[in-house]
Amino acid sequence: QAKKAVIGVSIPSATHGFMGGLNWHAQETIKRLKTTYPNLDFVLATAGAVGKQVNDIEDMIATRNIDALVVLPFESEPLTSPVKAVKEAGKWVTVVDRGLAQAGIEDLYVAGDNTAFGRVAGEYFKANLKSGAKIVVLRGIPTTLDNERVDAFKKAIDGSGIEILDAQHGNWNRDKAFSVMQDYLSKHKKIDAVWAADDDMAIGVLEAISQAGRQKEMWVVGGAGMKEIVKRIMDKDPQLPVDVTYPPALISTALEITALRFVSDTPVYGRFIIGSTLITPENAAQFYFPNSPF
Amino acid sequence: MSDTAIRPAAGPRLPGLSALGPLLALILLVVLGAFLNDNFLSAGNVTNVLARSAFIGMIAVGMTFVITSGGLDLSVGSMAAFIAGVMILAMNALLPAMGVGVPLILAGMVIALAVGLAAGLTNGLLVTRAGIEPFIVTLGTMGIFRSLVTWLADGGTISLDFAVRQLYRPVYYSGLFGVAWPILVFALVAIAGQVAMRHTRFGRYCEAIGSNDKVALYSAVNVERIRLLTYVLLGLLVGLATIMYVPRLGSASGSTGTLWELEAIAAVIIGGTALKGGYGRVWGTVVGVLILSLIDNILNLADLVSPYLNGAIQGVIIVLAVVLQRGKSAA
Amino acid sequence: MSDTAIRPAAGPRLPGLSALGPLLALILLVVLGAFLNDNFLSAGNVTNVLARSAFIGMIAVGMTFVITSGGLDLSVGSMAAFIAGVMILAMNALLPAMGVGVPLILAGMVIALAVGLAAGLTNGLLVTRAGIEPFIVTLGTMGIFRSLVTWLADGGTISLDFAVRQLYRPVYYSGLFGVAWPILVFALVAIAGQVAMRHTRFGRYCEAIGSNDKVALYSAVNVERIRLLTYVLLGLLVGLATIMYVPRLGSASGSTGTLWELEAIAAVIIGGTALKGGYGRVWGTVVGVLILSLIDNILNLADLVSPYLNGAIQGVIIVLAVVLQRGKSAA
Amino acid sequence: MTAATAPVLELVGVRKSFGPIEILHGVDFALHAGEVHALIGENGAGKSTIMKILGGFIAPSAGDIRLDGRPASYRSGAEAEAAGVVVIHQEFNLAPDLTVSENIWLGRELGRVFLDHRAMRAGTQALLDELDSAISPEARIRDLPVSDRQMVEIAKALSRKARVLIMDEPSAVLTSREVEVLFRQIERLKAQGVALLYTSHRLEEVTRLADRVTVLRDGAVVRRARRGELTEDGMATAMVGRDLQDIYPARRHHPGEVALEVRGFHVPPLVEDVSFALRRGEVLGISGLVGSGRTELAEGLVGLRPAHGEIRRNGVPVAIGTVREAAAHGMAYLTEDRKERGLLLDKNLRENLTLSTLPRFGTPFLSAAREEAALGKAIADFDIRAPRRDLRVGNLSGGNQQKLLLAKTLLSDPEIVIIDEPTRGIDVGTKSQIYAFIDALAREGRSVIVISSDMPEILGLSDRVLVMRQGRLAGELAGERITETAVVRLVMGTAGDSSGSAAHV
Ligand SMILES: Nc1ncnc2c1ncn2[C@@H]1O[C@H](COP(=O)(O)OP(=O)(O)OP(=O)(O)O)[C@@H](O)[C@H]1O
Ligand SMILES: Nc1ncnc2c1ncn2[C@@H]1O[C@H](COP(=O)(O)OP(=O)(O)OP(=O)(O)O)[C@@H](O)[C@H]1O
Ligand SMILES: [Mg+2]
Ligand SMILES: [Mg+2]
Repeated sequence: QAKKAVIGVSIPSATHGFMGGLNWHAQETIKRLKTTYPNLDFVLATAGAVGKQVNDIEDMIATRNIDALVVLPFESEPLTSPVKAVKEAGKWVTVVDRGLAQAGIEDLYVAGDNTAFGRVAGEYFKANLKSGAKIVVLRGIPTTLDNERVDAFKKAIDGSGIEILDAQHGNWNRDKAFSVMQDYLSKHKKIDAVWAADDDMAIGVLEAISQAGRQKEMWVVGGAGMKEIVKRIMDKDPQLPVDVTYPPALISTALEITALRFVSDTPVYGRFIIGSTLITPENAAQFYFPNSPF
Repeated sequence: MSDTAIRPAAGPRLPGLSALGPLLALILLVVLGAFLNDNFLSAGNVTNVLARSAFIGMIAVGMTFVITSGGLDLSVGSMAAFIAGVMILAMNALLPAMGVGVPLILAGMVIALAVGLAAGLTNGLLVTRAGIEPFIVTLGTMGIFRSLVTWLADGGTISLDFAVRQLYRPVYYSGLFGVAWPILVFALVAIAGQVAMRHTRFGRYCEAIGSNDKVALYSAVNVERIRLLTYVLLGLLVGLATIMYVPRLGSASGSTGTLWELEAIAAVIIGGTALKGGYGRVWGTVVGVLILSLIDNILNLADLVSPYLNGAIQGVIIVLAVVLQRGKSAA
Repeated sequence: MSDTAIRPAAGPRLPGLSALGPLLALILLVVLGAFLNDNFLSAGNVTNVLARSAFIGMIAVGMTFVITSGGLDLSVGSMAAFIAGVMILAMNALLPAMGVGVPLILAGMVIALAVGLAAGLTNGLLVTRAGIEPFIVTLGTMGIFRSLVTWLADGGTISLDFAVRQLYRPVYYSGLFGVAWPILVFALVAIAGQVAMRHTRFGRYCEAIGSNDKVALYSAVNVERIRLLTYVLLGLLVGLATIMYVPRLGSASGSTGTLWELEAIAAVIIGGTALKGGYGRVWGTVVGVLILSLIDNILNLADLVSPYLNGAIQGVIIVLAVVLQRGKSAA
Repeated sequence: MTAATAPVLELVGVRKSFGPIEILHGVDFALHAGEVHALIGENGAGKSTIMKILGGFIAPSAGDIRLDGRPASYRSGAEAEAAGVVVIHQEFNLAPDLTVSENIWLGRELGRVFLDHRAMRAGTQALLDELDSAISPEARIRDLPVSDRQMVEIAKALSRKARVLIMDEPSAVLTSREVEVLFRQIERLKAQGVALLYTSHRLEEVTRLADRVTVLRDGAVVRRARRGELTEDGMATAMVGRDLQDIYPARRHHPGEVALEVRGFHVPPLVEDVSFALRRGEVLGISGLVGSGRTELAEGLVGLRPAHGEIRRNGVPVAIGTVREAAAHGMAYLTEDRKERGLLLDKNLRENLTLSTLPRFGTPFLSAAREEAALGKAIADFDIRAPRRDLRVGNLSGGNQQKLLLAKTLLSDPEIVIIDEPTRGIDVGTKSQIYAFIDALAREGRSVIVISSDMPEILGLSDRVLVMRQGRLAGELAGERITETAVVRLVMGTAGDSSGSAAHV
């Protein structure tokens, strides 16, 4: 029997909805690939902080003899050198979602598109609100990717006359989003729409709105494609007209393509950008995965 | 910890003048809030702030007893998440058998309290029987509870069945005589806590144990049992807080209740309870909780230079609130 | 906090037999690791584990003095992030003037130490002069430092210029006689700390103050100054840790160093230092840090049922390590 | 010691107030080189306060401190010590987590950069040897019995090169043997020209030591005398302001049946194979040297230390594992260590008084009124003098703390009371009240065990005396056989025959 190829997978731990979904997809895919390809082995490590993720990668190299690394960097900058070291050690490197700070390190890049994520949402706002409309924004945890999304969103509504009343951090967390939205509602007499930028936050926002009884006044756009939200779009909920995808399943794509490198003769190099698309009542069914935890 | 002890002439910390310190800070914050935003004192906003404070508030009341008797509990946030997870899963599981109805809700509540009790008992037994530092015990259980809920949720979110949720919602959103339930329950817990601390044996013993556990032991106080009880009480209150929390968003995940422990402990200390034990002030804790909630609320209502600086302003206000308290006591 | 005090006969916590408790736990973990994976004891893995323990390790050594003298510092993690941020920004700013070279690196190091000193001084002065509980002071500065770095980074990441990073990298990755620099520096800090605790007035005074600050004051110990010094020392050590940390990751952001404070405090307590002060054991802290790192490492060696349960296993091991310690002492 | 020598340290018109209450009302007072000056007075008269002012620990509200005729410049205890004014405090001033040696050298450690452990240990050993003490320099203060802690305090003070040594009731917790050692040291220092200030409620010590006596009453000097001018009775009268009769009650006879029987009782590691019986209406004294295991025996009996052996209450075997079980069997113990084990120093009088009997004050809610009533009664019965009722107990004078502790222990109305050092630090006036109280307890048919290092107390109070030596019963004396010589012989282990007297009941 030939030596098994070992693929190390390093991802952030499931601290909010999107990452939870990503964790779930990673584990499901690993399970599936293991049964499909008996000569593949996987080492999965999840990290709650940057330092821990670097440690995990070091451990995979030092003790688990991995042949390839699939990594979703907790943060781009700090992971660049450690991942580069992996590459220099002759391993295959797949980077998922958040690009490294230096180009050309990875063999394969599979990512969502944060700029598109913000832009698609922004374009929807621009198209569906009149000039002078007032909106509020909930931001995520202060990070580069949050900045990218928000900048793209602002750029997309530029010149539309839409006014952003407020943009506080909701940390991609339901509870925090709930209280921030409560306070927005106390503060602003008139809000036409909310960009919650994440479906977890959207849930908290919707609760706050319904508590204030202002459901009629505004609609909400979240993001990522959580099943509950997609379902409501499918059901034509007037409060949730659309959603913007940022599929946690992109980790599965990355894992599958990486696996090809070890089970076939045709390794696949390159960049796979999984664009963010608008989920509308019309196309919602194709984004609905009732079995996923996300 | 630092304490005035180093100035022998200044006399010891006594609940005299300084008692009003945190209250003063609270009043200043209210004035500031009213000044910054007209809606600050609106019924809606006041209800929001109070209802939000209720979870941490109930937990902090329990924490006051734990800290007063010389203990500490870092696990409460994770414990809340864990209880919420188990409660929701259990309700979903019981749904086919019991159907949507009040009994199901009541069953969920009983389960929440039972799990809270068990969790508190675990912490308490490890502290008293195994004799391990509370810091270590609850650091350990913090990780354990958090992991368990993430695992139960498969990394995602555990959601209460929609129909059940609709029935359960009013427990958070409606109330009695226009006062929301969480506020009412919190008020009851706070009053009961204050009475227990000042007017019952339990409170007296907590203070005695925190002040000097050897003296308590020589005075025929069942030190181990009282200590254990403080953790159990806290567990039950976390359960109660969860009962009020679940109807709000109807879900639990690995990120539910993160950092609640820090907030609860901070509220207790801001309220004037001594971290090293021996002196507890439940109403101070309530004031501490309100101060912390108000800071958040005011930061959201005001327009700051940069939201990145929220944390800094929060930090400054916390320190100032306590300086105010010290200032009064030095006078 | 709980302590054996409640069982007078059991005798007080003494650094006698029980001293070996954490060491025993560490040895068990090493055996477990070697058993789980052949590469566990390889030079590479050992270097990795030791080098990554170095940051928390240095901070924990400083924390040992703070806790021994009856204080606490919750701000160290944020402080590290803040120092790293300022250091990187300063180095980037100096780059055009100084060019890529050793002087620039040295300037960065000096800046890191200076900022660490200033941060420690801030904490220390608030604790000693303003007389505010260390818990509150450092909870406040924790928020402040973290906000400031987020604000400096504009919500994103502050990155060191790539060319400078290349030059600076060896400070983490290479070493002397095959021993990586962080390990060397950590070892020096640990030895110096142990010596300072046991064989200098400073250490003696820390223990005396933590044990009874009034007695220390009566014995002509400058209580305020020693307390202040512990915070300053800790600040400097956080600076030093940052100097070793920046070449590893080359950047700083709002999430750098999150929860380091908890890890550092846990290491100190696992190592046998009393949380309420009065008795400190630097080598125990080192063992505590290694235990915590090893747990992570071992979890990576083995394939668990579910990665969601990592935290639970971590929690169990932490509690067990301390039970072992107590078990020995009870014997 | 002629009157001509100028005072070394002097108080002139010193007043001291805590809050609105004035404690000292214009005290003038002087210490001379080579003299022992005794300061005596009732509990709460202000002796400790004067000593703390002299030692720089608290500042007077008015008046002057003069050192060598000039205003003393020190503003803290540490500065006073640097000026040669050293205080042995009534409350211990030792860091419990540090060792004996570490405490003795605290603040003046030897060694340059690194501590010279060896020199400090040797220095400590030498000091302890000089004091005839077997304490290990490496022992932690926390682990030492109070008497040993007092010896450490004395050693610490002696190690400071003092010009003025102020001793606040140093002998209160010492046994006669150690008191002798202390007196030798005092004589030595006096010969070296040190000015000494001494307080004690044992007036025979004052008569023996003092070259001058100052009597304080309610914060004012009421009498100054030279050696020989005042008898013990005279001192007592001056202090209390009235004549004192014989302070010991008349002996009771006819003890009742056996209330407590102890057989083959062991309290590891020290106490071995102790057997005795205690009757109703009896006062049983236990004498012995420091470390002879009296406290351990008592703590073992009430479940504070793991112990084994047979205990019978009224003939019925009982198991006692905790203080609460002991209390359930009507047994109460008053600890010798009032600061660490007896009282909550941070709490007020009321909370301390009722702590061990709280269930009597209302369920579920405590009745503050009833507690206050109990406190009122305790204050009256035990003559507790506190400037304010809500005072923190740590701010009570030492003697008044002891009275409160007694009140607290007796509040549980026990049938068997074990009192470890009942009158430690209590003034003569109150002592007789406490003796009368113990007598009354016995007359009511209760049983009292008195563990005391005060020989006259043992002799004057006990119906029977047990003597312990090295953890074992060395003998028993009853009735006529209770004499000072007999007790001392047993204590020292020099009794040639212990036959008849050692027979167990
Ligand atoms: N910090 C304080 N605050 C208020 N009252 C105080 C304080 N310190 C001492 N007192 C009071 O001052 C009085 C004198 O106390 P002091 O300790 O000097 O008495 P003493 O003569 O030493 O008595 P004893 O013989 O019992 O030791 C007491 O009534 C005591 O309660
Ligand atoms: N052989 C020994 N082994 C262990 N501990 C001992 C021994 N001898 C003395 N000790 C210590 O001395 C103390 C015993 O003294 P204890 O307090 O019981 O004596 P005591 O007769 O009551 O003296 P005191 O006059 O101080 O009250 C114990 O606390 C114990 O720690
Ligand atoms: Mg006194
Ligand atoms: Mg004794």
